[in-house]
Amino acid sequence: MEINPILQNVLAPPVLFFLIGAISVLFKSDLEIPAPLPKLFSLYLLLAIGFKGGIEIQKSGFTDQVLPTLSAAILMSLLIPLIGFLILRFKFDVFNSAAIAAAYGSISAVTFISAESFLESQKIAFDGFMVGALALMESPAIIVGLLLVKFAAPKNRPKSRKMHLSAILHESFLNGSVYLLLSSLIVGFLTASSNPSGIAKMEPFTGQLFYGAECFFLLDMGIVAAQRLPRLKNAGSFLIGFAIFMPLFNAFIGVFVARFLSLGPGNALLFVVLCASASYLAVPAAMRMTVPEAKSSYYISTTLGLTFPFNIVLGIPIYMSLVNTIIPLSPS
Amino acid sequence: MEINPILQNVLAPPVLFFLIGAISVLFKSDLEIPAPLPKLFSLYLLLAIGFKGGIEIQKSGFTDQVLPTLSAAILMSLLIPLIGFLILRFKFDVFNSAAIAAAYGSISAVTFISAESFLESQKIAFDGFMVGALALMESPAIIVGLLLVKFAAPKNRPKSRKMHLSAILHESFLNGSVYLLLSSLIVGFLTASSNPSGIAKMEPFTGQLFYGAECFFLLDMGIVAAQRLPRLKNAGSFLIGFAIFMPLFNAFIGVFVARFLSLGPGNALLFVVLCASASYLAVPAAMRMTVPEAKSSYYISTTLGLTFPFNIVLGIPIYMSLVNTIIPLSPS
Amino acid sequence: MEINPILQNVLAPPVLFFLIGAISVLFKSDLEIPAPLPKLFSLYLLLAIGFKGGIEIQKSGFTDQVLPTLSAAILMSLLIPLIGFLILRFKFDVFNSAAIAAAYGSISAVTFISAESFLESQKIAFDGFMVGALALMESPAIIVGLLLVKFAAPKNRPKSRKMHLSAILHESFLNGSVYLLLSSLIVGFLTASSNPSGIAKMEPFTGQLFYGAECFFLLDMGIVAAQRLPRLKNAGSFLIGFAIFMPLFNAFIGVFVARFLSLGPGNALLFVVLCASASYLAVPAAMRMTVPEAKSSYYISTTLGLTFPFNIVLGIPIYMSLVNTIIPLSPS
Amino acid sequence: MKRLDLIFSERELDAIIKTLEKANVPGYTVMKHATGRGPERVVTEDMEFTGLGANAHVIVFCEQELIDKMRDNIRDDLSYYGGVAYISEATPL
Amino acid sequence: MKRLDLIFSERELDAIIKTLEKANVPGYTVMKHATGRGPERVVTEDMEFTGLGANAHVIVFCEQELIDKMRDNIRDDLSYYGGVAYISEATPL
Amino acid sequence: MKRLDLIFSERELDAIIKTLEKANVPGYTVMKHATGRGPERVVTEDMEFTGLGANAHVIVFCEQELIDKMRDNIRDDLSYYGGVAYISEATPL
Ligand SMILES: Nc1ncnc2c1ncn2[C@@H]1O[C@H](COP(=O)(O)O)[C@@H](O)[C@H]1O
Ligand SMILES: Nc1ncnc2c1ncn2[C@@H]1O[C@H](COP(=O)(O)O)[C@@H](O)[C@H]1O
Ligand SMILES: Nc1ncnc2c1ncn2[C@@H]1O[C@H](COP(=O)(O)O)[C@@H](O)[C@H]1O
Ligand code: NA
Ligand code: NA
Ligand code: NA
Repeated sequence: MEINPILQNVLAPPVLFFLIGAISVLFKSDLEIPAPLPKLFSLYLLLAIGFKGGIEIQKSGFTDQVLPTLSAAILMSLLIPLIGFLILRFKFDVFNSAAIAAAYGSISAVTFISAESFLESQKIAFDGFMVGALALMESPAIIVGLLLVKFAAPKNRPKSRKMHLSAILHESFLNGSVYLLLSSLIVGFLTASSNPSGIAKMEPFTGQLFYGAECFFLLDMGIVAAQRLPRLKNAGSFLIGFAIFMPLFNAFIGVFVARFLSLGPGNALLFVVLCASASYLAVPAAMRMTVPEAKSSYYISTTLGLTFPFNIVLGIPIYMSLVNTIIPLSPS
Repeated sequence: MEINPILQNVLAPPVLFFLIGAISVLFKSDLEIPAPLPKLFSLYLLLAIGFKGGIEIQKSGFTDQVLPTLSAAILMSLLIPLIGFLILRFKFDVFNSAAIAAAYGSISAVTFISAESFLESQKIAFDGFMVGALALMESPAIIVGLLLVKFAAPKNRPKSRKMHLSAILHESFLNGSVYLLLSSLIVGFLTASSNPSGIAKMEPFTGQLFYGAECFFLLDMGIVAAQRLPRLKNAGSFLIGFAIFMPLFNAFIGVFVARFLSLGPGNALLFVVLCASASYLAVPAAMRMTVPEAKSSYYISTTLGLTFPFNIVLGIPIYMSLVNTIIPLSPS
Repeated sequence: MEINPILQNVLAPPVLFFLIGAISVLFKSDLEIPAPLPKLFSLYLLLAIGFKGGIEIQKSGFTDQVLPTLSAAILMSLLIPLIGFLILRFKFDVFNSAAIAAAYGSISAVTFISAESFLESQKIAFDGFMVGALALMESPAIIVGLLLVKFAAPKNRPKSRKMHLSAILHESFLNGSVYLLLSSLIVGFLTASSNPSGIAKMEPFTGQLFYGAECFFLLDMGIVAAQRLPRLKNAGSFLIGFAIFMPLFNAFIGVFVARFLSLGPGNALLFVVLCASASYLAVPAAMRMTVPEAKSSYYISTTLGLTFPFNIVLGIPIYMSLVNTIIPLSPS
Repeated sequence: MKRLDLIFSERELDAIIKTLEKANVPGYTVMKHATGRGPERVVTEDMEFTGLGANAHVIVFCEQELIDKMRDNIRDDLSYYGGVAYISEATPL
Repeated sequence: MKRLDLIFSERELDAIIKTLEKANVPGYTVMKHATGRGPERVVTEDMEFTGLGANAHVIVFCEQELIDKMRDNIRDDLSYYGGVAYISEATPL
Repeated sequence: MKRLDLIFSERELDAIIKTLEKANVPGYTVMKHATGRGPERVVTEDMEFTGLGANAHVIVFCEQELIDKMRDNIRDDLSYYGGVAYISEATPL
């Protein structure tokens, strides 16, 4: 693994702004992005990712690679929480294990777009349909997490919250961020199919503005992540280790699946990043409502305070070199 | 009336995002655009509409058509509330009748820009001075509404609020959204007259960004409209009928006025849409302050929960076919 | 001094929107840009100014003019508060004098970008490294102000706040707006050095959007300034005179320094504007925390209610003609 | 010492503050963006962009005499547009 | 007259309001975006964008009987997700 | 049970929360973006973008002993920058 790609990754504006945010907390600057401004950028990014992804999927059509890749993505988001759960059960109760595991089975959209920016800066091609994989990996992990709670939880759970399948599906697909991503994807698809002039008119908003808005949001994420980090001390070294080891482990499985699927290096990196990233939006929101027994500080501080920064700063170039090592340069 | 234009209208991103917002309420998703973010988009749209309109008016100059069209627009915004008032008095007291009637005499800027988007997608030309008509139709309807209250209200109104002409004019022209639209129009006009390079520098903000911001705002409008809809049940079927019938009736008068003015099909549609649309910004805000006896849920739920979605989704293509039927294809 | 440049300055969109905001308060319109939206634009402008400035500095490199100009800028921001302090002590106690003087030693980024817009409209060239001067003039004035308090304040100041050097440096460099400007400048510099493709991707956000966002922010500044103005009545005529006289005086010193540095007319105007402008962001925030004995209404109402509008509307063209008079047309 | 809680439409804020200032209250705190429902009207936050606005919640810690002085004016302010005003006991820390 | 203060996760707001409406309270006020710490959980505003949301603070001025009527339902609403409820005295102005 | 209301500049929030945590309060609620006027200073929301910030309103429900324990520290925190602190009675629902 060379040092160069890591440095190059760190020197991109989004990562630099993330670091600036984190450093401001370290130095006790009073820099603050007051609520609900971060929510504005978070909603914007989901809308733009979905919309552009929908267009790309419509454009590329359902090629040979699409279906196997999307199926594999769903499979990974079902499998990862199960593995995570088994590991976490060594130290945590059912509730916390299920909630944390679900977060790692799901994805982080901002990690995904950071990987896309990385690929662009490296001039490595990737396909638009990978956004479909992103969209499809959010819900299954939530479902697995909630099913784990339903079946593994102690029988004396308060009646009021005995989860019905309908409630599980509701939390999995109608959670605000999942819903916005999925429905924007559909809007993008429909626009590309029936109203191509709409694409050009949306482009300045969803396209040109995207990189800058990403930087602004990452500035805030840096602040939030650095504020979260100290809380990990209470979580113990097992969880801290998990927050670094689990992404690497998932990336490792992911890269072999990508090889099996014969993905090109760009798509392979995105696939690996989806496996390695953990959710701090949809899953925590869903878990907080449905599994209040789990400590939110566990599943948020790990994903946001450790796994997210690790992926953004070091993970992506590491996974890239992993991809380059494991996957033989395919002619695609 | 063909089905095609309706479908084509529905499949444009702004309308799709409106529907997504509405569906999220239906499905009880927790998607939310927290205050004051919708206000940001609302202020932005008014500023951009006004600014671009001012430029267009300066560019097109005061042609033969401008003065008659603007005069007719003002006339319609004086006439419609009077007709509405007479109809509403069958069921409502003076206060509610005047407030609701004023809303229907005034206009909805977002309905107007949806109509512009529709025309662009249909490649039908229209003139920039129509924004002048938009700007001029806001205040007269408020004035008529308040005068109706002043003269028709029972004599025992509390002294403190016996309205003076100055208060009526203040509410009509200095209401935040009226003021921002009018003054941005003046800024656009002055910029185009004396500082044309300023136009190019504003273009990315007021021009390129517009369509995307419109989509984002309509996403929120979809949420709000769908949250409002159930409250209409209490309003009774008379008011529900009024919320659909009145726009159609106003459109019908409007199309004949447009024919009389010999407007081309693009301008005619915009004129008809101004007549058919109802205000949910300026008028409700003014009425709430000056006619507290009127139930805000009446005049907001009808305009926002029913008339606005109707116009956005079905109304505009219906009015277009009305225009095409009634107005003989003029050579302009 | 001709009247034309003043009128031309006033007829630019940013100044017009500032006036619209101010007039809305005069006419008691209820136009409002609710918190935290102004903060969004304020953060955005600092980030974009810093980022673009960093790029420019990297591009232009450290030419002969850079070091002398930046040194002179720092010197001015040390000198001006000392002069201001001596003047203010005729009427005010140590605390208020130091706080107000610090504000006038520091700068206003929005006044600076208004001067840039003015130069662009007049097609007068200026250098990107002047943003470096902007960034470097914020902190020294705060330091001087706090040192003045430390050494000139009565000995019986409550112990808890006896200022240590570390606290002074913290307030001077880690204040939210100073920190964001400085660190964005570094991000811009690093991006330009090592990742030039990142510049193009940021351009729509930090470049194209800038002018419109400036207008929007100035609309709010107009509202705020006009709301502040009446409070100056309590401040007395001495302070009102100071708020107009001090910028002119500082501009006068500044223009001779600029002549001494052989700056071209564009850079000279920016240098003069930095000297003449007063801070309403970083300095007030720092003073409020460290010198609570000073009345915030004094140092905010003067800078924001009087000096800022004066500079934006009249000052910039006045300073331009001052530059043209004092500085012989250099061949640069 | 008393605590006075006033909740009313944000657009009445200027009038209420004028009343408070005229009575020379030692201070007051304003929290905007409150929403709620009263016996007659509904204000929902999701409508704030319309300019209908939300409610303001004003807290005043002051002596009973001041409250007596302001009572009629505040009632006047609130009687037309609605809003509520309640008094409770409070002790300075 | 009593004053009832309820503080709980924003996402429980609909449930609480339903409880209040069923009891026919004369009105209520909602302030969102509150943050805080309870005996078990932490909510910080800087996390609001995650959809975890913050707390809502609901104030109800009403008679004691109404509070007695709602007590069980509110306790139920709060028992599972956490949140606090306190009653104090209040006199209408 | 008591209810403690603290209103002070947002920038003092960290110090106050530290004081509360040290005293082991069972919980607290923070509402930011409050504005107001005290005997000496003015904070207006329209200035929030300047970083001058607004006030925070902190509510703590706890026992009288805890309040006694914190009294000096809180008074210290508030004495320099201003702010108010009031206690009232509260009963858990
Ligand atoms: N009983 C109550 N308890 C708490 N807040 C109330 C109550 N009644 C009214 N309010 C608040 O006062 C506002 C105005 O009420 P109204 O006077 O009915 O227009 C409402 O929107 C609520 O926020
Ligand atoms: N003793 C308390 N005083 C004030 N607010 C509290 C207290 N305990 C809890 N809260 C608030 O209630 C919310 C929910 O607390 P919990 O029930 O621990 O989840 C917290 O986030 C606080 O905002
Ligand atoms: N008597 C009071 N009643 C309510 N709030 C107050 C009162 N006095 C001060 N405040 C609040 O406390 C803040 C700080 O006041 P001060 O200590 O004067 O700086 C003010 O901005 C108000 O929000
Ligand atoms: Na994952
Ligand atoms: Na109309
Ligand atoms: Na200066």
